[in-house]
Amino acid sequence: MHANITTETGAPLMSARGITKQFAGIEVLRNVDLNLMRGEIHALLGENGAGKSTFAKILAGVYRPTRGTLMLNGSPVEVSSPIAAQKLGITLIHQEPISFPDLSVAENLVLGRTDGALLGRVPWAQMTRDANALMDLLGVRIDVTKPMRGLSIADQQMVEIARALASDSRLIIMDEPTAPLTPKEVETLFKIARRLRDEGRTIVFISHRLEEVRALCDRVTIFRDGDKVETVATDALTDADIIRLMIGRSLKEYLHKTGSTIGEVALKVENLTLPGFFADVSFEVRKGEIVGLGGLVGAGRTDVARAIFGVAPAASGRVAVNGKEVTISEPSDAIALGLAFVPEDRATAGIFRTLSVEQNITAAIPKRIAPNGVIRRALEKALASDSVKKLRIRLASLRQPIGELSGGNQQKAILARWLLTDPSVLILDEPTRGIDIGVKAEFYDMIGELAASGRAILLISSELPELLALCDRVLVMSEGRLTANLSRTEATQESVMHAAVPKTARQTVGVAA
Amino acid sequence: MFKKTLLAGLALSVAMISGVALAQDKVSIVYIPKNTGNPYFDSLVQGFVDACAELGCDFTTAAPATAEATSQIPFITAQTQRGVDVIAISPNSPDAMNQVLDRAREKGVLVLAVNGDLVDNYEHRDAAILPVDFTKTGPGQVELLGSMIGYEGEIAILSATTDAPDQNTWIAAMENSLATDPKYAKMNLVAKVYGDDEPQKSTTEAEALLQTYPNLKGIISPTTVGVAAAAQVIQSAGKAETVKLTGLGTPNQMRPFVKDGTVQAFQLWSPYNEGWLAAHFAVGLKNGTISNEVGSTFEVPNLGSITIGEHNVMNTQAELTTFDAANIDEFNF
Amino acid sequence: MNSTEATTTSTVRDAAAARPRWQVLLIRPETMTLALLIGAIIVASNLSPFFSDLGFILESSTYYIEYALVALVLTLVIISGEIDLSPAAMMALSACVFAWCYQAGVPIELSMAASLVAGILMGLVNGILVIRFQLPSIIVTIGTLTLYRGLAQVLAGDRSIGKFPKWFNGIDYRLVFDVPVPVILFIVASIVLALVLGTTVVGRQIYQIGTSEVAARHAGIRVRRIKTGLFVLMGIVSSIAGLLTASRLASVRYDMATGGELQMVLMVMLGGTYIFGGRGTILGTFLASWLLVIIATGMTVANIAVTSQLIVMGLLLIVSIIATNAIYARTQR
Amino acid sequence: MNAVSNLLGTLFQRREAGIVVMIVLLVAAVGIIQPRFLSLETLRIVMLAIPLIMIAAMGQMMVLVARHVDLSIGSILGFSAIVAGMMFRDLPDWPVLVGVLVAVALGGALGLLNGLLVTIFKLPSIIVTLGTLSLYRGFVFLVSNSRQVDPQFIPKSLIQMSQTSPFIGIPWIVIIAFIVALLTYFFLDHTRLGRQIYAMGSNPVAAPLRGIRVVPVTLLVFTISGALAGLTGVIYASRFGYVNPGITGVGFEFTVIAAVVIGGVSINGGVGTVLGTVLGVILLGTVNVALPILGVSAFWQDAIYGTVIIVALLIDRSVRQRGIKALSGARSNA
Repeated sequence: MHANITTETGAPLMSARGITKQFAGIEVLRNVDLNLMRGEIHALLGENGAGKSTFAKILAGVYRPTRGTLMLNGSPVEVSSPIAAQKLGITLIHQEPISFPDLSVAENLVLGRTDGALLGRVPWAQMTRDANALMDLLGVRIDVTKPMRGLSIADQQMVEIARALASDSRLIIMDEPTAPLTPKEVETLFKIARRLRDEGRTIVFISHRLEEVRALCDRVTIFRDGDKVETVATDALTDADIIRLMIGRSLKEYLHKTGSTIGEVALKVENLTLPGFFADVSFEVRKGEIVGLGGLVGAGRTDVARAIFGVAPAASGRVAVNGKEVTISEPSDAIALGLAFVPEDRATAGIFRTLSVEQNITAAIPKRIAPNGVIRRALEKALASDSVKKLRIRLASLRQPIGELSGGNQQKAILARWLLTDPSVLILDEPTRGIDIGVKAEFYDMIGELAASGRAILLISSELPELLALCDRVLVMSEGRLTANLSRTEATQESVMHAAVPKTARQTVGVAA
Repeated sequence: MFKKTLLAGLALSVAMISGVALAQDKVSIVYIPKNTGNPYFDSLVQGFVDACAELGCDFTTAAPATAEATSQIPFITAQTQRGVDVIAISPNSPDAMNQVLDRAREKGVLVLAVNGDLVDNYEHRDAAILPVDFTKTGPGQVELLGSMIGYEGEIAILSATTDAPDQNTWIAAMENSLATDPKYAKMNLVAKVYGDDEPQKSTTEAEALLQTYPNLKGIISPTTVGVAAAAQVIQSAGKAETVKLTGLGTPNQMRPFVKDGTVQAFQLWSPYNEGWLAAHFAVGLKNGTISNEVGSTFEVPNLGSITIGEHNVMNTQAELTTFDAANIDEFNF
Repeated sequence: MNSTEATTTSTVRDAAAARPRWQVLLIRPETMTLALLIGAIIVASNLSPFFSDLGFILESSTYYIEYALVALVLTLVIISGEIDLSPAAMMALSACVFAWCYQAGVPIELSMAASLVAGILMGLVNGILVIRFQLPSIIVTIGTLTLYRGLAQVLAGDRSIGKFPKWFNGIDYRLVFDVPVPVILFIVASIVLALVLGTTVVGRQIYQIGTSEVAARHAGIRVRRIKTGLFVLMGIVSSIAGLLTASRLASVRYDMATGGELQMVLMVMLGGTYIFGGRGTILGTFLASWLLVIIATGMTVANIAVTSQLIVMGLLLIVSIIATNAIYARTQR
Repeated sequence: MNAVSNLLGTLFQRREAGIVVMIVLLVAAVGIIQPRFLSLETLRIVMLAIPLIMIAAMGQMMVLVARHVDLSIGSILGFSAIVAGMMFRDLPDWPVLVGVLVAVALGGALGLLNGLLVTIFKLPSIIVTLGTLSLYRGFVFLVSNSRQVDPQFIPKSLIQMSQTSPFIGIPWIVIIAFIVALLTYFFLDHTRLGRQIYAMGSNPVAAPLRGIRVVPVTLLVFTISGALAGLTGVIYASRFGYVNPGITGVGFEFTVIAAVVIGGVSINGGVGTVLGTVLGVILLGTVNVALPILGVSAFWQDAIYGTVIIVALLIDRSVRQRGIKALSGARSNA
């Protein structure tokens, strides 16, 4: 551990003073003061939507703060655009690698560099040499003349990191860089990060994984709900402290599981395989049971759910619903069988943004609202307003476009849509992502009630506490395969993580964690 | 903003109206050419304009943007609605306008086909004004080319579209002359190709002719676009000495090629006289001085005596005019 | 960028207030179209004294109503988030199939059926390329528009095929309560499609697909089936429009309805259908069709040169998308 | 063995190689049926058939790479040609070069207008240019008063550009076309700005984050496309010797788009090479020349164009799919 900076001594590289950010009149960041010191690795922690990514984007010039100032080396600066940030020596490595898939790796590394005239010549040979040197430095074997399109997400992430290295920045912000990486790659990344720190550069590190933060970061700043809660040395806090600071109360307070009786097998999956995505996945979910599905991003969890629901059907394997073997080639088949699926990406796969809340709620029950093909408005309205009451969806009018609602209420409407189909099996993919803390608790209650009413629930979540608190059983996927089936008592942070990290590199976990 | 722009646009259009009300006492004539921007018809229109200035009739012209079969239909309806007395039209199709022309005639409009006829649909127009007796065009062209190549060698035809009625009449006559007249016994027609009256296609077809028939001595292109394209091809291939070209073209289009010797001579008639004759015929018919009977004759200034032939067809001239280096500068159309 | 949007909305504490009802009703693209229609009628009546004659307008409308009929279905296609630029070519090819069959001795009823089958097949080809092979519809249909038009040319050459039985010809001159049959057909189709789109589940699902195809699939809507169905429906309606045109002209040529796609897209855009899908109404397209009829007829009868017509059409298309975009951007928030 | 098959593999993955193979096969097939086809004269005809398409294709390619499309180039061509022709007619004492420059500048201006509509109002370029296709053609009729510029007014020096040759029989306009292609190649492949066009088309969302000024670059691309269409207009006057408002450039956009798409330029942006486009143009030009020599009716031309566009789309898609497969494969191996 090179914990060389635990207190703010000397002048900070970058200070934020009273940074506030509003989107369409809503504050997503409130009055944030923060100092980033030279030669430190500074973690930003917080739940989804807590404001850490927004803050990072303000530092990097992607957003401009509504109020507040940024000071670089003690003097106020305007970071008006990503280019301006680059000129000031600030680089942001985005959560999802932002690359140009049709251009070569080498080009992706230098593109957007501000030196040189627009009509100046592109030094192809020099560029390739430099790119190879960088790849060697990172210890990754990537053909830099090939287009980005063919690279894995992890490799793309490494190219992003290489770009930050190449740009010679003073402040490097990494927004969840490790999500798609193998432990071995994480280790390489950490080595490089430490070296950069030792050169006196500042690194801002955003991650959900506490163990990574502990292994790498000197100080942490915790965000909650748009506020900066605290900035302290990493060693000064226990995991429980951090979680408490992130969510505002301890886990136990808001995660509660009502007991339900577990019945017959509702969903049975055998040897499900989709080459390139997942292989040989078998499990079952019983009535009244909440089965969690954990693993790293890209482990294939969402792909399995999409395959079961018929969005992207599997190439081979069997699915049985309520004891009967079925073929599901389209979501409509799945719905007819009593399946429901709340997708991870609510904005694109869940809501019809510009259509009314009412239409959104009744989208999956055409036969009920229109028995002979013609929609019965009164019936539709009654069904929708009933759901709104039941799920306590906050809105101004049923005819309001759903896009005007908050994320939590949008998600409730989606859940309402599926409850109207009276499903026997519910697949929830990251149902609480990007949702207010308060509403989250409501969701946990609802999921519990749904199970208690005899429905089988498959819950995909990246938030370990959520899985551990809610589920009767936790399945874990890694690299497209099911690696664990843990009972409630067996499931712990450690056991789930152990099963989630790729086998090929398991021995290195100790170093990373 | 939307509304404003549109109203401005419409206001702009108001400024462009060419004539609001038509005087009742004068004969009003409208001429609908095949399409706008076709120089051939500019000269024809001029004939109408000059004749009407002299005869005291009202004249307007309106043309569609493209020479597509149906594009003239809305114009016929609109002109009928405007209450014109005479619609003179150079039809884009021999049959697509039958019904709308019938309707115009029911309303008392005199319908004249000018420069091209409604072949096999004669009953849908009152009379046709054609430049020459089309049966003479084919033999005339063969004779002209024959005289250039010494009545010997391979020749080819570059026409407009495969279905162009006038061109097909001429080509049939050409083939007939070549087959029957012993004078042309040594002239051998090796190919008939079609450039669709498009410069690009006509050019490629002409190039292919030179390429495929290395012994080619002459080309006849009885269409203005084709003959100009073929002239351009021969000029750029530098084959003016070996391959002779003739056909039907306008002097303005062919002038440079005649001047530089690429083309010795080509033929056409006077489109101006077609307009001139059409206007005189229409006014005379409306005034009752001319009767639209087959076989009847009447006098037209500058053209002399005109006889109404079979299918109520009349011609402006007996023979084609031949243009060469000596006389081409006397013409401007 | 979606992830940032999600974060933005996630922290919205309370739902924003809904927009007042009157504002929602008034600020609609269809309102603009109606205003323009009224404006156009006033301007056209002032432009030419011959314009304000309902019989004449109805007769003239038959020249555009075939496009308008197709534009109704195109509205559904565009609402569903796709586009089809090939209907004019489908009209031509299906009509050529009809005429070719008839000329080959097939009974006319069977020839008409063959034309419908051709329409279905062409629509299916478009649908398969777009849905099965996931190619962008705009470029696919540019390809098939060239292909279908080309096949029509191969089939019919550049001849015009006609001589259909008397009962088949002139559907535009058959009147029901003084209204030409094609216009009746258009009005009936408008009502039916408006009801389908506005009150049925399929109509609802077309909007949902256009708003978010991914979400629609997740909600169990049979996206592929509906979209393929819409493309096939385009083929069918194009074939019907082609037959109507054949009846009106009493003849068929390969270049029938050339450039019609621009007019159809213009009708849909002018009616306020959102080019990116998810919004639009049949009422809008209905009003816009009449707007176009009024503008085109008004300009033709006022003898305004085609030049200005091209400019007005081009401007209208651009201005209407800008206006529609602006209106939807306002209500989007 | 392995090295050879690898080499073959990469060769076949290159789109350009495929087009070369197609050209060779086509020439061989036509040559067998009609041996006269294999002659220097054919080469000259093919050469004359391509400059018009090639110059405009360079502009269209740039637009497609930037993930847009320009359907109005035929009308821009017509407008530039008619204005240049009218200058030649009405101002015969002015140098020819002035007319050429005016044509290029006007084309650029109309292209810029397309770009402004696309960027300011954030409209899809395909609809905007469908509108300006009609609008600009209206301008052509308007400025020319619907009158053709006759051959006698086209300067001899301009006509000779397509007839005389500076060396080994290659006409000037062919040389001009290849110079334009070469310049485009240097611009797109060897300048930072050129690479930014590829980047913008490859990922429009990421482009501004990487400091690419999307609006000016888009405007530039449309302006270049318009200017090249303008230059094509002058070449048209040179090649055909006259300018007609109703004919010049009508339907030209489909030919150009077909050539560019055959050349492997993706309509999804970001992909395409100048070499591929040049080969696509040559292939299309060869087909055009081969059809009449084979005696195939010109009626087939449009049907063949349409088929070729669709086949090119399908090939493009299968190449793309292979890329996705490679990606997912790499992911499970990681």
